[in-house]
Amino acid sequence: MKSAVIVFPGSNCDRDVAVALEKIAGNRPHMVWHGETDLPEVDLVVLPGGFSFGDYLRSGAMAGRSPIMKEVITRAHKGKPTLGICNGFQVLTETGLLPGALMRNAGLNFVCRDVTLKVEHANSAFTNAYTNGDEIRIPVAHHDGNYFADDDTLKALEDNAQVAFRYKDNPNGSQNDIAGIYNESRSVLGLMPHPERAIGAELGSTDGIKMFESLMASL
Amino acid sequence: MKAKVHVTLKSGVLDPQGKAIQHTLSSLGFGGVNDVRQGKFIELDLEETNEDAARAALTDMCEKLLANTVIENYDIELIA
Amino acid sequence: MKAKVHVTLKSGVLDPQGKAIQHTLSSLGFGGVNDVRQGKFIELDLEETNEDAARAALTDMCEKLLANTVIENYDIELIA
Amino acid sequence: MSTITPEIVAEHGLNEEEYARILNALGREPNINELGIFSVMWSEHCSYKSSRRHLATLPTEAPWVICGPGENAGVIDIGDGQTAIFKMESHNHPSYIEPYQGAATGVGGILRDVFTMGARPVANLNALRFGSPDHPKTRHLLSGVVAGIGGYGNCVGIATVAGQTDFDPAYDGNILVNAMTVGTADADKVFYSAAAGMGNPVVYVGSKTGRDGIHGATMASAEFDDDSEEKRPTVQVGDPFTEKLLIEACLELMAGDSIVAIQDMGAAGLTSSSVEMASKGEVGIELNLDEVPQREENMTPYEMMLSESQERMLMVLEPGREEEAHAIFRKWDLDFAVIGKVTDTNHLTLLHGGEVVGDIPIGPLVDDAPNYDRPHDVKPAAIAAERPDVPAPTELGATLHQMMGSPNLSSRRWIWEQYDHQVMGDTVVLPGGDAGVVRVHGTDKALASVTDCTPRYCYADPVEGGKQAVAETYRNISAVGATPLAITNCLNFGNPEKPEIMGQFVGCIQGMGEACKALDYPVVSGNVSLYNETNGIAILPTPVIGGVGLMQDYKKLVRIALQNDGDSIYILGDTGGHLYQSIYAKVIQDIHVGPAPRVDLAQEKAHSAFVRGQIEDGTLTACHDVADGGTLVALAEMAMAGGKGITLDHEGDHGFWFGEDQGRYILVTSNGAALEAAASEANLSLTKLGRVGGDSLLGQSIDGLKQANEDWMPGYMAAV
Ligand SMILES: Nc1ncnc2c1ncn2[C@@H]1O[C@H](COP(=O)(O)OP(=O)(O)O)[C@@H](O)[C@H]1O
Ligand SMILES: [Mg+2]
Repeated sequence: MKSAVIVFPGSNCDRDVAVALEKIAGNRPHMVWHGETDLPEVDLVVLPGGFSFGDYLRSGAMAGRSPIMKEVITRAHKGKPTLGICNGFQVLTETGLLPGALMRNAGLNFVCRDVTLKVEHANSAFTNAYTNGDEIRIPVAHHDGNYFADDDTLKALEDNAQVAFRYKDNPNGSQNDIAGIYNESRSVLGLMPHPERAIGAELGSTDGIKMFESLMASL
Repeated sequence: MKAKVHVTLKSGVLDPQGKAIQHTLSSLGFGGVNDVRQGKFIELDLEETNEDAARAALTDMCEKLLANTVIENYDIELIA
Repeated sequence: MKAKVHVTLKSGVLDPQGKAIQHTLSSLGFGGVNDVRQGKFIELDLEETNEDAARAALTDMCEKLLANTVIENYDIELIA
Repeated sequence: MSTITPEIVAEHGLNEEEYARILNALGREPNINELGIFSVMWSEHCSYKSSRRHLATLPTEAPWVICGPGENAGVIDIGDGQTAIFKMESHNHPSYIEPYQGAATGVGGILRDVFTMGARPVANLNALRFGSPDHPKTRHLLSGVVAGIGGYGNCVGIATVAGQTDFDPAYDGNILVNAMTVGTADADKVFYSAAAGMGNPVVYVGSKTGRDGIHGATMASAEFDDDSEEKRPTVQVGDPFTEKLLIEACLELMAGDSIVAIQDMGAAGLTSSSVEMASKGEVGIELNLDEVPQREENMTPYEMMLSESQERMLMVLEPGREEEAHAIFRKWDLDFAVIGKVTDTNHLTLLHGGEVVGDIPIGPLVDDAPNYDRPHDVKPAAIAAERPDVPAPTELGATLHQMMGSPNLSSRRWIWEQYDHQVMGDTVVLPGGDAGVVRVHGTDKALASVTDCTPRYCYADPVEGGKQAVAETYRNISAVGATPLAITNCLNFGNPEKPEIMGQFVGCIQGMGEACKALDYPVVSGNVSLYNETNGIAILPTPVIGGVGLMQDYKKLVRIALQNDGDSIYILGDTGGHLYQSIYAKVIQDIHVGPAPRVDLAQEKAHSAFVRGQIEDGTLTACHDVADGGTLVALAEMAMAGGKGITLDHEGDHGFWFGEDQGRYILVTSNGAALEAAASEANLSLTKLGRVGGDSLLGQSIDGLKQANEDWMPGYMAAV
């Protein structure tokens, strides 16, 4: 599996996800600077966590307008698997690749903790190593993870089985306890929790490994 | 030319910050606050001197960056 | 009674957000933006109907919560 | 140019004698720019005029110390051609004025001290002190400070892995916000601040200069800027996004060989950075202030030299390498300007608008700085001649429950969940353990770091308290299995012009020095914050120690959580039942007098070696040092962390369970016989306390203890 990690100014989990991809999927991803306009030929594009552009204005807003995003969007529309983690999820909603928006946490504070997620729909390249209904422990670390969408959008997400993960104990006020969603064709996944931080017992959990294994097996 | 842009949440979009402010106000003893909504206020200083051109540029800026039109409205005010 | 409160950074106080917005606007091709400052815009819906009383309460709210008067100014506008 | 009146001199915080020294150093009257420069360089903060001679007594050397105090941060060897670089710094006053920005810029400042030396920051820590929870300002200060530390550190992407938070009425008017950063660098890529090479370019990078935090600026701008607008706020606003870019840009430049010297602009910005670089290199520096990137219009030389705008660095480059460096900073969208050059004049020369606006010989500016031997009265304060016995509680378990839910023993989860403690993917011991542990990226090695101080001991007995602060960090690092290597510190005290306060300072330093020496645990960097007083009320003496240790193999580390039912629980070290100055005495019995517990340094060393040996051998399944609250509190913490109960089979009085005798560890093992044999061979005192099992401790359910412990702070913060 060949992958690319997009690096925005202020990304800070770019290295973490690259380490996870290399450790589990076996090869080192291309690190692509936001100012580029060309993407290498890859099987997977990852938008990493962090604080692109400081998350000033709105989380993910400025990153969503970076030069490289034009190509990321084009490829995603062609069905190229695209994964957004945390800030990456925010970027995906800002670009419209995923519906809805991520608002300030209901408690207003930044929250970094392990949360239990329910795997809602495991039928995608990102998740097929999990089983529907699995409960997994993955850390979150965000200030703006409160998922919002209007009623029609929410209904569509639920009806089309686009909710990938739900919080068991909602840390941020997200509607329908949503922690991660797919696009309609399941080629794009955005989630607030950090699977790349759950890839070793020494880090507290190994439950993120299956996401990278799913990708490796599928792509 | 100076411009003031207000970016506010669409009605129906939940506003965690507004809600928190309202809650804190009430615990500070400010009763009778029915609702609070928090938005952004962006002041820009533009070189453009033509009002129509400025408004067009600002609309474009709002659509492309300043507002997330999925959840936000914007309002542009020009000051000569 | 409705109120609009603008909270803005005092002049001279660094505005990292404004700076970043300005920068992104320019990379999006919006030239001629000399300066951008970002502030907050808070809309409140009050039960109070007396203008003076409302203004007094709002001033108090600004001093106590809505603005950080060490670095921010505030401005209160009442709408009948 | 205006003449310098006595009022202007006084407004710059200089006394007559100090001003006379300035006249002497210059051989003439200074202009306002020069006066401003002298005043900041000779301030307590920059010159260490009250503390210098005492700091000089601290041990600073060991075979693994690469760079001790004197540079931006201390550097130690961690093997394999790698180093750890760290320092701690205070941002007390700014955080009291504006808690969010004060704390945020404190984090930003200490990060720069570390990455300016070539290190990638890998861990942030802090030590916080607030007034009484009942004080009307405490909630606001706590929430702002925590949000500010998180807001900056999270955005920059450095894990905040450990810290300390205490409440005491002594901090009602002076909170303490001490921030520490640990970084790693290759040993051949450590950068220093000594300028060199006549004619080499002096380069400014980072953010633009504004009128942020200019002390005495009101006066100066009245002189120079008649149409000054509203009174300028002196609060600096942090821009963590720019800091993140600055880290990446500096590290990218540092990968090459174009840097001769580099120095962050911290307190007194351009002034102290340029003076320090010149002084260390024994050269002169000429700055053309017209070239300084400016955020505001019509800035005066005075303002530029004294501005404390954040996220800026000064460097000396090899000749001809400007364009290459500029390209890197351009990529990261940061300002870059050649603002001067290295000269052979040994003067700091300032040009503005084609005129010389300042010309100061560096030697006198640095060497003639005041260096006071302030009167000091070192004596234990609180050993009242008549002191009551500390009575026993009516019920041990219920008292434990009450203590676990008290402000100073309650869980700090509400705080550390606001810090990203995992970013960079190497944090292997999270906040809540004895020390924060991060792997040295890509290796099996790990760095353990911690901040500690027990101010009530320092107040009761400065010398013992100073020792204890050092020893407690040593213990916390040992308890995870790491070898303690060196410390940084942040010495927070009241007004040094009072002999009793100066006595606290001198006493604490003496104790620290003794401990560092006995433990082979030198001081490699630090910071002093004096005058923490309001209305004549001083804070408790608070010499915060930041310790750093190394593990060769992180996979061997142990944590505090109980692991297996049936494991045996021991205490290492003797318990004399020292209750004076204990949490029990203070919180439960309201007794505040009496001596601090004594620290036996030889025993500290032996115990640490033993504990590390047992961890290395894999004998222990959990380990925790005994600190605030004593043995029973340590046991409860281990039980809560593991979600397991404890059956005690040792009889002891309240002195045994709540006494705060030093040098002790709780050791848990599945192989009691092996542990007992090892202790007896090492001739150390080991006492079996009980075993892991069940879901309670002394009749208190672990869930109930946990609830009391976890609920206090969120409940407190939710109230108004
Ligand atoms: N209490 C202390 N113990 C050891 N070293 C100290 C102490 N206080 C200050 N230093 C050292 O003195 C030097 C100057 O400190 P400081 O002014 O805080 O540096 P900077 O301007 O780089 O932040 C540093 O090398 C620092 O490590
Ligand atoms: Mg420094």
